[in-house]
Amino acid sequence: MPLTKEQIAQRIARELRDGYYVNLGIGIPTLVANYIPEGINVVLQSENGLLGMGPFPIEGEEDPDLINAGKQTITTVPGSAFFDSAMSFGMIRAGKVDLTVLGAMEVSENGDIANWKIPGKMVKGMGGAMDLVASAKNIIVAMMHTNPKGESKLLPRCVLPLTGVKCVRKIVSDLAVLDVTPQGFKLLERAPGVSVEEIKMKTAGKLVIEGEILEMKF
Amino acid sequence: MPLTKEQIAQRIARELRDGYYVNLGIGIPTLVANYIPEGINVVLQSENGLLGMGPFPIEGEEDPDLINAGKQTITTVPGSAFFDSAMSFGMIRAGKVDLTVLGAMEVSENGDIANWKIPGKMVKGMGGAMDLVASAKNIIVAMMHTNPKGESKLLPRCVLPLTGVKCVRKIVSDLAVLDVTPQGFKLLERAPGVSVEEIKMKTAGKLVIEGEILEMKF
Amino acid sequence: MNKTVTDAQEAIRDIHDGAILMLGGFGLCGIPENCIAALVTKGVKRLTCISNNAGVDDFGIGLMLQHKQVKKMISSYVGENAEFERQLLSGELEVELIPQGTLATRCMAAGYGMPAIFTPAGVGTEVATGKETRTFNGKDYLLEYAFDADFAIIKAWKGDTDGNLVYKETARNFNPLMAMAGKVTIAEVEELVPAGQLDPNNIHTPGIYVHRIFRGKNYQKRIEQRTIRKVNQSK
Amino acid sequence: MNKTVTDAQEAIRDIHDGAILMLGGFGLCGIPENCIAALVTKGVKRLTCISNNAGVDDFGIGLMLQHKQVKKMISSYVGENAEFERQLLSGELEVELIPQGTLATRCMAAGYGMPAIFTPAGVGTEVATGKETRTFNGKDYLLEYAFDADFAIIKAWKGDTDGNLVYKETARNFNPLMAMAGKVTIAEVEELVPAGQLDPNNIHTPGIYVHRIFRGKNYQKRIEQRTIRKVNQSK
Repeated sequence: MPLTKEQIAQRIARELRDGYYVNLGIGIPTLVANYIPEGINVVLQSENGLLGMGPFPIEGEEDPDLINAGKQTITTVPGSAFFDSAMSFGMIRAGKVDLTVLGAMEVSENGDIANWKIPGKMVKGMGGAMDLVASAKNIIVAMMHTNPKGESKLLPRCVLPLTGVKCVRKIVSDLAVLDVTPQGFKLLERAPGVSVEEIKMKTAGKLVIEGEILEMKF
Repeated sequence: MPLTKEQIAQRIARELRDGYYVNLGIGIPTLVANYIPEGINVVLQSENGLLGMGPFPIEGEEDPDLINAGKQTITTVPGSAFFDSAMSFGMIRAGKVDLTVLGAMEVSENGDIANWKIPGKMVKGMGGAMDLVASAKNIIVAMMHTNPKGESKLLPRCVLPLTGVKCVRKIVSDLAVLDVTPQGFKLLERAPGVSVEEIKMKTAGKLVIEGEILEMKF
Repeated sequence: MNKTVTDAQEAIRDIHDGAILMLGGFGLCGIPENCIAALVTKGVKRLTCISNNAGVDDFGIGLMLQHKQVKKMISSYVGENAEFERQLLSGELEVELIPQGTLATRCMAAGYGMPAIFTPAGVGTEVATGKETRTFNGKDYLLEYAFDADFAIIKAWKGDTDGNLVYKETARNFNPLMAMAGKVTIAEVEELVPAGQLDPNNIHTPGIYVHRIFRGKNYQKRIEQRTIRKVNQSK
Repeated sequence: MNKTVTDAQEAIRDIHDGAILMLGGFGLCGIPENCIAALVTKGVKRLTCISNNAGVDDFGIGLMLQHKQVKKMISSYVGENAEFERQLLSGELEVELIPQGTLATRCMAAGYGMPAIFTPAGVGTEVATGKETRTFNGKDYLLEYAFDADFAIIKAWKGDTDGNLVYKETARNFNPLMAMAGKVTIAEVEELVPAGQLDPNNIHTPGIYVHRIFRGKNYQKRIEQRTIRKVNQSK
C-alpha cells in the first residue's frame, strides 16, 4: 500500500533532530508538524516572518494578523518571534534553518527540483521556494512518486522550469524513501507492501539499489 | 573678530530648515543643537542608533546605555527611536538624513575633505565619517580657517588622507561662510570685523569673491 | 515633525498615472486597505505594483486589477485570482515573478542605500536569465538591483504623529522593508498616537522613513485560509 | 530549545587561540563585559577582534590588549587608548580601520547570507585601495565582503532561554548585527527570563541566531564621556 499523505509526513518527521529549526512548505510538509517525535524539540519557521509557529487556532481564536506562509491562520508557541521578510530570508540564506521540507512536481536524479510553474498552464509564482532551495542545508521533498497520469516524477532531468539546481537531499514519496546521491536516487526504504520492482518501474531517473530494502513501519 | 566656536555653531544653525533630519558630528557640530531657531523643527540622528536625540542629561540622570556617537551621555525627545548600526548607516546611505555637519582638518576647493588621519601621528580611525560624507545630500563643515600654526585649512588639494571626495557643500569657519562651487570656494559672508583681505590671505585654495561680502550678524 | 494627514484620499493625492508603487502585505495580511480603496476611487491608471501578492478577486490589489488600473505586477506569488490570470493570459497585464526573498531584499537594499545585492535564489533557473552571475566561495549568486519606487504604501498596527511605526505579528512581513524603500512613504495605521507614546526601543520603522501617516478606518482584515483545529486536538 | 549556559566561562569554553571574534558594543556602551573578563582569565591568544572600538586602557577590549591577547583589530574608531597606540606603533598589533557603516553592513551581510555588499563609503580614499569599485547610476561604490567570524560575543538587555534578545536604547548598536553573523553566537544578558515572557512582536534578535545565553553579573557599565547640563539650562 502506498503511504497516505499523513504517513509521508509521519515518515519525514523521523528525520527531525532535537534542536532543529525547520521550514515546512505548503501541503504535505505542513502535516509534518503533527508527527514530531516525543522528546524532539524543533522550532518551526514560517518565511512570512515567524519563528515558533504553533498549531492551528481553535474556532473563534483565528487572528487575521497571524498566518503562515500558506496564508492559514495559526498560533504561536512560547519563545516565538516575529520579524520582517528580509530577516526571514536572511536567516534562510545564512543557513540558520536546519531543514526545509517542501513539495515538488519533479525531482531529477542530480537533485534539481521543479515546483513552481507549468508553462502555458499554471503561473502562480515561486513564492519563497527558490530562496529556500538555494540556501537550505538540508532539503527533503515530500511528494507522490508519480503524477495523476501515472508518470514518474523522479526523472533523469526535470522537464518543467526549475526551482533550484542540485539541492534536494532526500525524497519521501508515497512509495519510498530515497537519497539523492552522486550516483542517482538511492532507494533506502519502501512503503509497506510496495515492491522494489514497482518502485523501479515508477522511477524514471537512475535508481540505485544496494542490499535489502526494508519496509517502513508505522 | 573671528567667530567663537559657539558662533560658528550658531551660524550653522541658520542653515537648518523645518523638517530636517540632521546628523551632527563631534566637537563644534554638536553645539549646533543649542541654536536651533525658533519655529524650526529638526530631528537629530546619532549614528550609533538613535533618531530624536535630546539635550545632555541633568546630573544624576546619566544613563550608560544612552549615549551619542561622541560617547557622551544624552537624553531623547518624544518620538525618538532606537535601531541598530546597519539601519543607522542604511538611512544615511539612502539619503534620508537631510544635513550632516562635521569637522575637518582640511577641505579642498573641489569639496574633498580630510578629517580622520595624520600619517605617523594620529590613527584614531574614521568612525562613521566616511559613510556620512559619501552619502549625505548636504554637508556643512565647521572648522577653524587655519591650523594652530596659522596655515590655511582651505586648500587647492588636501594633503592629508581623504575622508571623502567632492562632497562638502558649505564651510562655516571662524572667519567666513563659503560655498564649495565648481569655481572654488565662494565667499558668502565674513565674521564681524574680519576683512575680505584677511580671508583671502588665509585661504590657500581658489577663492571666488563677487560683489560686496556682508558681515555676519549675531 | 508631524506627518499626519487626514485620510487615505489626502495621503495618495499626488499618486499619478504610470507611478511605480510598492504595496505592503503578505496575502491579505497587513495590506493597506484604505489606500487601495482610495486608489480605486481615484481611478489612477497604468500603475506598476510591487507587492508580494496580488490580492484575491474582490479584495486587496485584486480590486485594482478589476478596475484595470495595473499595467505591471512585480510579485512572488499571485495565487488564486481569476481576474489576474485572465488579464495575464490576454496580455493586458505584464507580470514579473521573482523569488520572495529577492523581493524582500531588493526593498531593503533601496532603504539601506545599497544599489544591488547578491542572492543565490534563482541561480540555474529562468529567473537568472539575463542576470549577472558571480561566484563567491564556490557558490553562485545573482546580482539583483534595488527597487526604485515612487511611492511605498504600507499598513502598520500603531503609529505616532512623527511617523514611527509598529507592526503586529505576521502583518509585519514586507511593510517595514517597503516603508524604507519609497521615495514617498505613506503609512496607514489602526491606532495613531501622539509622538512619545510608543516605546522607542520597540519601533519597527523609524519615522525618518515615513512621509505621511493617517489612521485607517473600517478594516476588514479578511482571512484567506481560515484553518482551525478541534478543541480537543493537540495539534 | 534551551540555550542557557551557566556563566561566561562555560559560554567561551571552546574559544581557541587564533580565533576570529566579533564583539558587540559602541565605545563601552553595550559591551559583553562578562565574556571579555572570562577571555582575559582564560588567556586565549592571537585573537582577531572585529569590534567598532577597542575599549579604553583598563576596560572593555582594552583589557585584552593589556594582556596581549589580540593579534589584529578590525575597527572603525580606536579612540583614546594609550596601550593600543603603543602596540600599534611597535608593530605588535595589526589594525584594519574601516568605515563604521561598512563594519555594520559587513556583519549584517554575514547574518543575511549575502557574500558581499556595495557601499560608497571610502570611495576615493585609501580605504578603497585594492578593492573593486563599481558604478551604479553614476555613483561609485566599493565591493565589501561579509565577515566570517568564528564567534560573535554580544550583550543584550533581556533574553529568554530560547535565545531571543532585546536591547536597551543605544546599547543596541552592533550587537544584533554581530549576533546574526557569528558561526557561534554567545549572548550575555542583564535579565534572563523563561521562553514566552518576551513580547514576540518586540524581539530584536530571534533565538535562531543565538547558540548560548547566560545572565551576566556585576555590570560596571562605565561611561566614557559623562556629559551633563545644568538643571536650569534648556539644552
